[in-house]
Amino acid sequence: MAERHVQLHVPEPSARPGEIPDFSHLVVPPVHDARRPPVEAEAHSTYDLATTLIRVLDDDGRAGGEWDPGLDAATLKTALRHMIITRLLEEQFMLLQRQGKAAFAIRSLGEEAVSVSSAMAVGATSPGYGPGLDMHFPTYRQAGLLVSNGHSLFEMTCQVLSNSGDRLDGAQLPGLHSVPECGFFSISGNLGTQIIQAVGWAMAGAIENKRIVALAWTGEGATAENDFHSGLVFASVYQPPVILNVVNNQWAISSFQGIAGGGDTSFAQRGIGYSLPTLRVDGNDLLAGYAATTWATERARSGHGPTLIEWVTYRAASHSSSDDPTKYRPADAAAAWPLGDPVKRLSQHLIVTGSATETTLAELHEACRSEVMDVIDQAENLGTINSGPKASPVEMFRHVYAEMPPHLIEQRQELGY
Amino acid sequence: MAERHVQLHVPEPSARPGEIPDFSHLVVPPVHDARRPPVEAEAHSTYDLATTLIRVLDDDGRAGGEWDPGLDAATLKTALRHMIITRLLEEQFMLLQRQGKAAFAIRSLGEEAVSVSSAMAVGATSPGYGPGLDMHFPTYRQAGLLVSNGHSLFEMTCQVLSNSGDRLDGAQLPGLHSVPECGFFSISGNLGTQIIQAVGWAMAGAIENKRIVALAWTGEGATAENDFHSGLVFASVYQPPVILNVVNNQWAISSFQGIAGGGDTSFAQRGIGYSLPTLRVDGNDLLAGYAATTWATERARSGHGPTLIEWVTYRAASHSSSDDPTKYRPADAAAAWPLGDPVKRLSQHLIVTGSATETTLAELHEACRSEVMDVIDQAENLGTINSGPKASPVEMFRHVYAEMPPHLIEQRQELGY
Amino acid sequence: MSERPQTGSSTRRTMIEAIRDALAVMMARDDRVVSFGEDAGYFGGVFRCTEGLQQEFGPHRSFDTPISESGIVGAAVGMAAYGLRPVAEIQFADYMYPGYDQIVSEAARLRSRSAGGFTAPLVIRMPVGGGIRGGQTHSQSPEALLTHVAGLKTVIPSNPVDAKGLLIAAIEDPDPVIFLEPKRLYNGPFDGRPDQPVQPWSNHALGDVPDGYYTIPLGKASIVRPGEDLTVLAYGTLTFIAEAAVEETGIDAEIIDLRTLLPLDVDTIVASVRKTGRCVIAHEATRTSGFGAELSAQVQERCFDFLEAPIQRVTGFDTPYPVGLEWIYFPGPKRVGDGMKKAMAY
Amino acid sequence: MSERPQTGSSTRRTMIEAIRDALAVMMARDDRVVSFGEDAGYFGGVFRCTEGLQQEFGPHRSFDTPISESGIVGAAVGMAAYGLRPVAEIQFADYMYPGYDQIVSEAARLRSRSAGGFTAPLVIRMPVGGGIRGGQTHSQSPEALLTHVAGLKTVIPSNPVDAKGLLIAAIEDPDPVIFLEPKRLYNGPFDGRPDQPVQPWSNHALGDVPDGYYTIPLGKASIVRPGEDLTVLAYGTLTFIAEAAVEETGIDAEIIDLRTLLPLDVDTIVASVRKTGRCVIAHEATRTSGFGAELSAQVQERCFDFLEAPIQRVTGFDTPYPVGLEWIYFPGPKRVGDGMKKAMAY
Ligand SMILES: Cc1ncc(C[n+]2csc(CCOP(=O)(O)OP(=O)(O)O)c2C)c(N)n1
Ligand SMILES: Cc1ncc(C[n+]2csc(CCOP(=O)(O)OP(=O)(O)O)c2C)c(N)n1
Ligand SMILES: [Mg+2]
Ligand SMILES: [Mg+2]
Repeated sequence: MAERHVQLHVPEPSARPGEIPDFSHLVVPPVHDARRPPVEAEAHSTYDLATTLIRVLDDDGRAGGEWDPGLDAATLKTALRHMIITRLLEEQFMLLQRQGKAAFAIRSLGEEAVSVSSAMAVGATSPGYGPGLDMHFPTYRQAGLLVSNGHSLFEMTCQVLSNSGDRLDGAQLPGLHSVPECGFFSISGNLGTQIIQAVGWAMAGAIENKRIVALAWTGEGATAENDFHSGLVFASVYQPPVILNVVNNQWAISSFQGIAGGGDTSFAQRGIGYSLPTLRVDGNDLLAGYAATTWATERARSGHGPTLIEWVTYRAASHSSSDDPTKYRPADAAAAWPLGDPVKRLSQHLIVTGSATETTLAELHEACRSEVMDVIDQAENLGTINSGPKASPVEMFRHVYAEMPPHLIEQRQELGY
Repeated sequence: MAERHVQLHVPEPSARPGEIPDFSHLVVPPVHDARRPPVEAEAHSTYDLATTLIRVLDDDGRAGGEWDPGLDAATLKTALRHMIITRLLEEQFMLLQRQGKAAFAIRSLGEEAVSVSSAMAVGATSPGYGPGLDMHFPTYRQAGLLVSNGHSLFEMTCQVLSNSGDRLDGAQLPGLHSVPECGFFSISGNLGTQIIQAVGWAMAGAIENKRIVALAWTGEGATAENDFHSGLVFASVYQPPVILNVVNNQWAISSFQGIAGGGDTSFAQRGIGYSLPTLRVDGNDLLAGYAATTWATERARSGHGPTLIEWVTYRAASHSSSDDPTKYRPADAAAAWPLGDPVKRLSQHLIVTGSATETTLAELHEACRSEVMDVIDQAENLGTINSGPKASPVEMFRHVYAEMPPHLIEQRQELGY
Repeated sequence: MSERPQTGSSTRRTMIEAIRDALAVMMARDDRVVSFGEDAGYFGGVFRCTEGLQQEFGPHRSFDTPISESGIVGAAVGMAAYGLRPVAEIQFADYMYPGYDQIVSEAARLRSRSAGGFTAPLVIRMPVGGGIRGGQTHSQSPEALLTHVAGLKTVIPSNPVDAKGLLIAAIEDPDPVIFLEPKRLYNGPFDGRPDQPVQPWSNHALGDVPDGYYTIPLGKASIVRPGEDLTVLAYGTLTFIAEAAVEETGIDAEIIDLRTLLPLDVDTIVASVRKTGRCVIAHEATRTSGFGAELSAQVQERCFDFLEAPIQRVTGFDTPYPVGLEWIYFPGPKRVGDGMKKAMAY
Repeated sequence: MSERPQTGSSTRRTMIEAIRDALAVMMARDDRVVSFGEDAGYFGGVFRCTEGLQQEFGPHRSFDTPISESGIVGAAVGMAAYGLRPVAEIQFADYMYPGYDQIVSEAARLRSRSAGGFTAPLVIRMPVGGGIRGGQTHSQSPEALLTHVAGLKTVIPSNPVDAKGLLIAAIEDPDPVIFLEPKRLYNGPFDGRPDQPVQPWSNHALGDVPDGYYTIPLGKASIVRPGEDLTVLAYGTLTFIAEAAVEETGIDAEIIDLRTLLPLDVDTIVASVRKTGRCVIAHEATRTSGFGAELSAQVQERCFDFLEAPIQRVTGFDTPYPVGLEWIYFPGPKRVGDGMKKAMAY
């Protein structure tokens, strides 16, 4: 027996500020290698897919393999558009925050393919969104779901500005949207809690024998939260139509994924102990994300139960407007990320397949930019957190209960309203 | 794609009252088949041991295979004695409860090998018990740990009777002992909470570079509790010297193990997603339990970190004095359990190896019985929950804080003390 | 006396049976109502409050859950938002804490943080209180930890008639309702004398429970005994203890059973204290920051000029609930009576 | 004014720096002291309260944890029982709920349920309160959910000098201590006027923090402003709001900064209210079942004959803390002043 010093093992990332980014621990298997089992496959027969990486686009932007969803060029261009709009919009939100016009800002830079591909794949077969129908339970880093599902960019911006156009009346931090009709559940702000809620939503669908799907979303860091477990346990026991999405963007504010307990396993692998089918997907490959979500959605709608998907991606931006990532990781880490940038990779694919040229892509970018800038201007005209009309103080008391109880009426009156 | 009805899957046990017990779902692999890796093996190289069943004793009581711990006859007889004492003592506790002399009673009937083998294996190399040393974090079904670790049976009985000999001054339900010097952590009564505490204890040991081990205990039902997850996550990240024991006795009050999410996996397998080495052991085989715990203890003490052990056993008795199992499972289920009874199996082993005869075993039983009856008599003489002197009401206020704060002094005085 | 709803026929029921009946009535009326919890499906709950529901309505409407209070509440939030009317059972209120985050951060705030876009019309049932030799993990009364949370309603019935009517109202309520069931009252009223045999509900007027559908509105207290000398504010088990204390002391107290703690029936309380000029508050929970503190603060704020004596709080002590010294801990008729005498003597 | 401990030299420190200094002093004095939390290791905490500790004491004494508040508290309970002195950080008090079971059912009760056989001498630090545009999940003040729990001590400093001395006392305390840090005061005192630039602690007497080891005893309030007309009971940020309200109204109020909520310094409170005859209680938490209720109940019980006006509570409203209407929600100098005027006018 080899005696080792007994000591507390405190995992450290492969590189800290001033060091050279090192992603050699990320095993990238040959593209197109992963097999695509039938959607009714037994859970345990999918376990090999928890440690590989489902990839459709190769480094040159060519698609192939069993997982190629075979999307047409128009659909792909729409996807690209949604990714670009998401990116530009969030860039502007950050700017608004820096200018003191928004209380907070957060971005999905580098991860846009995750939410856009998921929203599109689910949307392709969705009976609609809202109570009794499909629903995403997102975190703050899935704005792409809203863009893809057609939410008004103007309304989104008003929410970020906490102005009088905010449908949440200033109740929530910028980015913590709630848009039932776009399948976007109210974001809590408390990590981990909404995984089990998505499972509950799916259980309700199963109780009503509806072919709906609920989608839970969590960062890899928040998988450490206890309710990740309750979500997996209930999904495992009741086999409801839910997709458990773990977005592994390598960082949770300042802690790298090893502090969430990744160890030498993948986060997808967490599902195995719970008898859940698991897929691990290249999160910067829109086609792979679309394919994986389509598989899980078909599985769910056809009565075969839950799937866990790990999206391997990289948080290229700061955690939020309150964060400075150069304090804890190399400044140039994002550029070294082996899976590249999702916008670039899809663009490249469109070019190599002859569906786009550098010129048409530049035009697309420009069109997106002017659309976004118009929206920002309009929304700013309505006011910001520091200027213009606000929700009435009455709003603060209004939605606490369906009907305002006596003590809240009294407190509202105390305030003079 | 095979379309199925979307519906809530509510798992049902293989037999309900009035039906014939059916344990065909329990795959019992050939005895002696499981390999014993070196204790410093990489976690992932142990995953096959999460689905097999480590067994040393065959159906005839013969020991063999790589896991045979090779214990001498004297040690085995001590183990048998501890199992029998535990069984008889708890039988008496149940009787006392039925007579109204104890508030509550709970038994480990049929599972005695689990705690006795674990206590003995840990004890063989223990530097001692208590703060800074080894510690078990038991549930209410590990009284065998106390018996094996030499706790006074008289004191144990006084706690059950809530009489003036109860060192806990009536603070806790019968059976929720707390005996630091015997390595028995105060049992909470809230399920699941103490797994992460055991991990914390082990982390403290690792911080101090001590060759100690902490042992978490949970029933399979309570693995659904959220803190099972926090325990596994912290164990996975910090690699402290902890053994996570899951006692799968098939039932959690009225729910069978499928409601805890066993599905087609084992509970040992839960560890895989967390990169934890995992062993699944025949819980009614004292030698197998001893061997598995020895492996995990050596691993922990030599700086190789945590192990998860699933003990496959059967709760032969009611859940507790408040429970009637004939309401939810066949009355004769325990008798049909494929892994037999731990006392019988070890007895049989002693006989076939020539270390005991039917006669010496009967004598042993008799000696245990009279020891237990003496203890019960003595303890009853001191009083029961309904008779005799009790802890002073002052005790209720005494240990809330190290020093009694003014408001508790005031409340104590209010009460007239 | 609680007003008796009129539905025609009635049946003698324990509080357990009344609760089960409320669930059965609502599950029959409304497909959206589902019931679940630990041991609450096949077996019908450790207190038997859901017995027979799985047999009657099938395992998709009444089922067992994993031992995960957080999972139970979290799943209920998702189901409620989807459009069902989940009624979740927490086996003992002492075990609500793992689900507390889901109650406080999620169920309570979903409506307000989404400006009404999503709601969580769920009911969480949990047995509370001591007196059954349950020790510190089967005896707690955590109501104050719930009344502090904006967005929740908290209900606690003291008898079968109220239990059924309030539970039906809770299920129909569009907001999350915490439904606390005083377990010492499940099988009969309790006068605080543990040595006496349990009085069954069948001997009590409030054990005669109307059949079928009826509601008792949330937010309305009940004057269980009119009186002139002082006001006792109580709920759950302490309602009966207060009655026993009146018997023992002969003080002509007006006893108010609050029934709903939030929203609180301030009007009934204020009218009574203004009339009597004295107030005793009794609860089983620990004193500091207990719900009695809120009641005391409100009475003081609203009846200052009418108070002839300090408001007295008679409560559980600020210690865990001990199994061996249960009846020392429990605020029985003697201690409530002493509080009343103190208020009268001032 | 808070009494100034004398240790010789002193340094101008923000409350953040004072807290970090307390940790550094104790980690240097006692090997058993360890510090951990989400982002609290390498990075030094989102508010930088543990900055540099990992560099100074190594990753085994100061480390990052998984995002699991239950794991953080549960591991701390195990470490404390083992014999260490863990100081755990919860990133925001709003996130304590997943760890609430470990606080309430485990840390608080370990000593009593084991009759002193095991103990949990740990400290849980958490930023509380609003005023930083944090919305409902970065602004809560859950102190009443802690003061209701027997076995805990709850501390809340309002300035750097107190923060350091109280934190050292908390680390040395043999019982579990919840250490609430009013985040709006981290970088400077706050008079409730958000449009004004932040005043740094370096301009304030209580920003001059003694170097090295000193303690401020738990359970002792501080009279931050003596006065004759009425008593204001406050803590944390509201201490400064009360001072601003005095400035605005000219009322000669005695302002008491409670510093420790449990055990409460009843003597200081009672002496003051008996002197002034009037009492205003101010806190940021929601009103119903807030800690103000307990204070009101106790003042009423102990000072009944001395009260010339109803005790006023000025608090956060019974709603979630909104980001857009933050300053409407916040009980600023105007609302506290109105409460004072109301008490005076009675
Ligand atoms: C219960 C809870 N604890 C802590 C936080 C603070 N917090 C917000 S985001 C974050 C990091 C989350 O990381 P991850 O889950 O990986 O998601 P990512 O930000 O990378 O998308 C933390 C710790 C929180 N919001 N809720
Ligand atoms: C937090 C919590 N929830 C519920 C309970 C009630 N309860 C006590 S034992 C039990 C069943 C436990 O089953 P298992 O973990 O399999 O252990 P076993 O009794 O089989 O040894 C339940 C639900 C509890 N004690 N604590
Ligand atoms: Mg992340
Ligand atoms: Mg079990």
